[in-house]
Amino acid sequence: MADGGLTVFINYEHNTHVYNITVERRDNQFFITYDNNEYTVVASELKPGHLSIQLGDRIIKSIITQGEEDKFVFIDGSIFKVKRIELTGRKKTEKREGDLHSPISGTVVSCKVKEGSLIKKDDVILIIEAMKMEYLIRAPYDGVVKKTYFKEKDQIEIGQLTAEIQKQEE
Amino acid sequence: MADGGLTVFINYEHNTHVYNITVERRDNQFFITYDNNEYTVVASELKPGHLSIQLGDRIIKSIITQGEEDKFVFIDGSIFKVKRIELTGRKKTEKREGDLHSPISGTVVSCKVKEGSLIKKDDVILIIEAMKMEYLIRAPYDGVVKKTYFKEKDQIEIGQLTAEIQKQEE
Amino acid sequence: MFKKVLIANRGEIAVRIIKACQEMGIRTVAVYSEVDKHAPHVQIADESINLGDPTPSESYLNIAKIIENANKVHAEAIHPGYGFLAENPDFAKACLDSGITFIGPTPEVIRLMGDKIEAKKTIAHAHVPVIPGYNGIQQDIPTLIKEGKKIGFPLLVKATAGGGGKGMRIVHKESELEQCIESAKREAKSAFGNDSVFLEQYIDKPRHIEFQILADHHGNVIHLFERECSIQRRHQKIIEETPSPVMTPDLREKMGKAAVAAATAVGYTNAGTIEFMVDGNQNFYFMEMNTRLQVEHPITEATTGIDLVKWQLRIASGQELTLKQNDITQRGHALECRIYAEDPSNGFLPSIGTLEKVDLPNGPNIRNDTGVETNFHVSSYYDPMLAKLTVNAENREESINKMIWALSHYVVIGVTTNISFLKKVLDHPEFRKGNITTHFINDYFHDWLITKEGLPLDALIALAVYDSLHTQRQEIVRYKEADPHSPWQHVGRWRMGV
Amino acid sequence: MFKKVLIANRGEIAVRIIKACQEMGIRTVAVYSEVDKHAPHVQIADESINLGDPTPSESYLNIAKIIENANKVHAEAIHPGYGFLAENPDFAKACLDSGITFIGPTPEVIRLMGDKIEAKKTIAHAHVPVIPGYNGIQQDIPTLIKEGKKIGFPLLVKATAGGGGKGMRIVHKESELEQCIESAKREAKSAFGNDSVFLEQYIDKPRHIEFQILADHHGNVIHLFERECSIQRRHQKIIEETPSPVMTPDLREKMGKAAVAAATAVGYTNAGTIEFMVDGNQNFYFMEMNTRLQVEHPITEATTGIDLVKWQLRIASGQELTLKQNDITQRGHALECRIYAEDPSNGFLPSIGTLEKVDLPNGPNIRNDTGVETNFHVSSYYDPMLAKLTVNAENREESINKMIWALSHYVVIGVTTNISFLKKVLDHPEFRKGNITTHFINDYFHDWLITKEGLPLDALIALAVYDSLHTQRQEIVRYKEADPHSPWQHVGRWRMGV
Repeated sequence: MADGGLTVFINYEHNTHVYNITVERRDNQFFITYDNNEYTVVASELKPGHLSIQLGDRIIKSIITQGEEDKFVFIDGSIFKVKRIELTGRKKTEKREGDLHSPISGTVVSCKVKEGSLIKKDDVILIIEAMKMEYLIRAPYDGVVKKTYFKEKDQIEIGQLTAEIQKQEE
Repeated sequence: MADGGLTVFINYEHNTHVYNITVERRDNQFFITYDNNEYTVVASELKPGHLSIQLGDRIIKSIITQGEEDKFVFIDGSIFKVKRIELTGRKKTEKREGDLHSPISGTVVSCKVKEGSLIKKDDVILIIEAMKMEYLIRAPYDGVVKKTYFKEKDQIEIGQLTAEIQKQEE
Repeated sequence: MFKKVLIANRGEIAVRIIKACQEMGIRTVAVYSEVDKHAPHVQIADESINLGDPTPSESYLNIAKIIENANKVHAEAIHPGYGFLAENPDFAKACLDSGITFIGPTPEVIRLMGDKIEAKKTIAHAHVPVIPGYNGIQQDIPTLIKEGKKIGFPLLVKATAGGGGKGMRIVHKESELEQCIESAKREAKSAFGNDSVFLEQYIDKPRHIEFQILADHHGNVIHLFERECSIQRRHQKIIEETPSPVMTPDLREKMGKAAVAAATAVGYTNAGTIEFMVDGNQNFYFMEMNTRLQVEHPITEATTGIDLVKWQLRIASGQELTLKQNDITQRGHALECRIYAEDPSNGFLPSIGTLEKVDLPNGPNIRNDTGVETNFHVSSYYDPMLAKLTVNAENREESINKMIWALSHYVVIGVTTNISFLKKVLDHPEFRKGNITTHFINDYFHDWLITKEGLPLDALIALAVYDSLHTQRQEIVRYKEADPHSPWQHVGRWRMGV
Repeated sequence: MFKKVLIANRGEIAVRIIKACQEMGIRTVAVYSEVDKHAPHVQIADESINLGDPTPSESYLNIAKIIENANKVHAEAIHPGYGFLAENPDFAKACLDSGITFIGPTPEVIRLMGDKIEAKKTIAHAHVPVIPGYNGIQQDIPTLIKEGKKIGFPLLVKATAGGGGKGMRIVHKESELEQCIESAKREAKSAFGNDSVFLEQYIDKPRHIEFQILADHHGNVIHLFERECSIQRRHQKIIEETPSPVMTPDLREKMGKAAVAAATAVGYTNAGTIEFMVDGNQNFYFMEMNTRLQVEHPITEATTGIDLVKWQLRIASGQELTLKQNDITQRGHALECRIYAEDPSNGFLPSIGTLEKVDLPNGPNIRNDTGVETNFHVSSYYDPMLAKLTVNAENREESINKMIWALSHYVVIGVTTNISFLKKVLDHPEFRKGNITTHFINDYFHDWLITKEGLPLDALIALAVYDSLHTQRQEIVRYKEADPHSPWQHVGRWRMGV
């Protein structure tokens, strides 16, 4: 009761979109401002991460867990991975070079290309087996294979670059 | 692996009986001595209080929680309340004066005796209502009511003394 | 169908009703008293309303407050669950008067069936057998004593407005009659606000067998077979099963017809239960009608495949009962155990405290209905039933084995429960044979003590492991130094930090 | 009955079998690889054996090691579950040779049904319709291409030893034929150690409907009705239901008879499944027989009330099947969803990680089969199926609504799952109408993205509350000072410690 107001400004990043929020807390009441709307809610944390939030006559039930970098928000059967970011010095969203990184950890079944060879878009570069399924790494564009990083029976980890391809200019 | 042996001597009290145990730990192996038998088990705590203990070819599954004074041990659908006691300075088991303490928290419906009156064993002294049921406090022996502590509509807590009775010598 | 329903209850039954509504796309409103602020039924509901003071009369029994709030949130209907206001005709009437649908029968039927004397008279007219007794309006003690002597002993004293064993006494001999009548009246007054009682012949070794009824507003009445509820302590059921081990196709047919006749005779609507007493010769007698959903409804759901709560909602909203008597089939066997916070080795005394850990058994055909969870505080304000455990299997034997397995994996730490006791009852040879009466607990478990066997070796080993893992080295030193004359000083295996 | 059974499997199916054994009073022995040391199936078993290296061939697929350990602990029987060694005739044979009962059919039947070509020939002799195709032993590429062209397009290339969609390719046009044959052979080789394939006519818009069989060693064979398993991705089932929305009493009768005829023709014993393909005109074709318990067996259990695992144990121990065909009734409707650690918006790619939180939905007729729990690590060694969620209700519509409710309350945090995807599939108007084929996912969910709608307001509010509760004052100051030019400096509501 003696606790005074406490205002926090937060930015959340979710799928390259950033959401700016202001939240002021007075005991178990929260005044949340987002997109020029103010929401007044009464909330409590029932057990660690389990929130019960009354918004008007509605109860929002959510479970939040804190990962290494991300928070996971469970709402109504869906889970959203969200990063809390600082307004200044925010990193640009890293754009993955798509298909040339391994999407999975597994074992290399075979490498179908040689360094220096010409390949066409969608040609298979590497076949990876994981959890008894095959995954194909295909060329994202026509080009020349500059480097391959894996050969048959190699172990490959999720996110590792499988090959480098010099894009052929149109 | 570098962890050396660690021996603990423990006394557990359960229902006025005391059990003496020695346990020596080496990593996840435990050598337990009780009643001149030695038991060698391999055990791990899967999550706080959840133990999986391999004794020979048998797995003992137990959940232990720590209350204020007591531990609760869950084994195969039964729960045992156990107190860890020190060998020296151990308190004597407190013997409750049986029926004259309230077994429940509730409201006093009526007090059936007056101070100074003579009563017989099993005479009703106090009627307490809790959770929509009536509980009767009866005289544990013939005697004289020395003191009553509650009257109609009083709130009574579990364990409170309801009356004092001077026992009539046989 | 309703768009919004308020559930005027708490605990497992509120949770169960809320889930049924949500599956049907109905918005739910929970009510709660201060001590239930974080209770599961509040967490799961779409909206919730604080009724304040935990004293039932100020919250869960406060008709005016509940109706006012239902109107405020525009609830179109109220489900009363069981207990609290479920069989209160004034509440059903107050709903009606406020334009809110009461999910249950009409106030008139509730009132009629709530008066055990009038109920019996009415049902007897429908040619359903009733037990001989005194149902007079003369309620003075001398009259009751005189009538009691006429019926003979043993006899039963029961609260006219009663239910759940409250205000009920068995009188074995004349000398006990007066005290029993007085105490039953007092309990009746306190529980129901009405001290009227009736007397009836006491049937020795009876079974309690009840029939589930569904009746709509279009004249359709069906039954959903029996539930055997003979295993009781303090006149309250703790284990229920269906089919009853004593039932024959012929008796089932007769009792089912009687149940439908009884419901039809009073113009019953919605879900209800006709309770019978069955003696050793398969004679059955109407005892009373429960004008609400029963605690033990899950065993009927398990064996018939019918969702009773969803049908309550459909019937209340005016839909026709599309289930026909011949569509209802009974398959396999189901058992329910009521998990109580109580001590069976000490007169089933309720136990109060915070649930340090709740972990429910899980497996095929194991159903958990619960209104509590880890960290919930069990207070003395409400009934000590924590949860219900229901199982079903192909036959009775498998059902019993499954229930014993489930109870062995049922973790509730923080209050004393009846779980070990339930296991022992189920595993009793006479229970396994189906030889049960309402006296079963008294006959076989009168002086039961959970702890007479002492601490099992497995518990000691678990404790030793736990304490070894959680003991700090300093602590050991302290233990050691506490008493230089301790025999431990001389034990050879002492080793530290080797 | 057996006194001790070893379960040569892991995950939810090991847990499910262990529970069935324990209810029947059978002692259970779990096996595990290093990474599964603390897995639920190990925790629940009465004994457990460490098989070492997590690579399947070193542990769960290591026949010699498993047999040796079974002998060491004196297990009388081995239940193989599904997957791993369940359909390996050498394993069944090795059990037999060691005097251990293999809970399943004979090695000969497993071998015969494992050879998809021989299986079809045998079944065709029993007058059960099969799909036209090439089943020859000539396995050179030119022959296969020639035979493929004869059958015409589209056609299917399937591993002879296959199952679960591994080593299977659909060839839409001649130009794709060679590459598909090669890749199917390679996958077949890797998964089954046998690169033999067969070709068959590809049926457009087929349904996958299978019949459950139980057969004992006394000549009794019954079926337990159908399961519709058309909802598949990557040729693996993700949603199964029974009854099938397309089934008529007449077709059910015909297919049931065909299934029993097929099982009888091969001298089948124990539980098995006959898979059929059903085209748009209700023609059905035998596809293959699964000589084991199916993943989706719970929906059959829910609608028939029969416990298939317990019957597997009874049959294997030599007991007679006391269930007669006419005793088996199908009641209500059941649905199963497979909860996978995979990303439906990214080609259903498996997801690896530690489960930070697992919280299962609970309610009447909601069944959870799971082999994981909070803090379990999902590795890439095994199948990414985490759990199964089964519901049943009075009819299909209620069953779908119940499943959507349950999925909405299903918490798995730490890996990407298909839960949101499953909800969308169930709620699709064509699914609700029952218009489903094995192409359903491809047709309607080809480019599905969970996140296209952005972060919902409720999630933002929950985050704001959470962070407000967990932010320290010092931290706020740090945020504030981080950028003196921040627009927040000029916001009017700034207040601290007022």
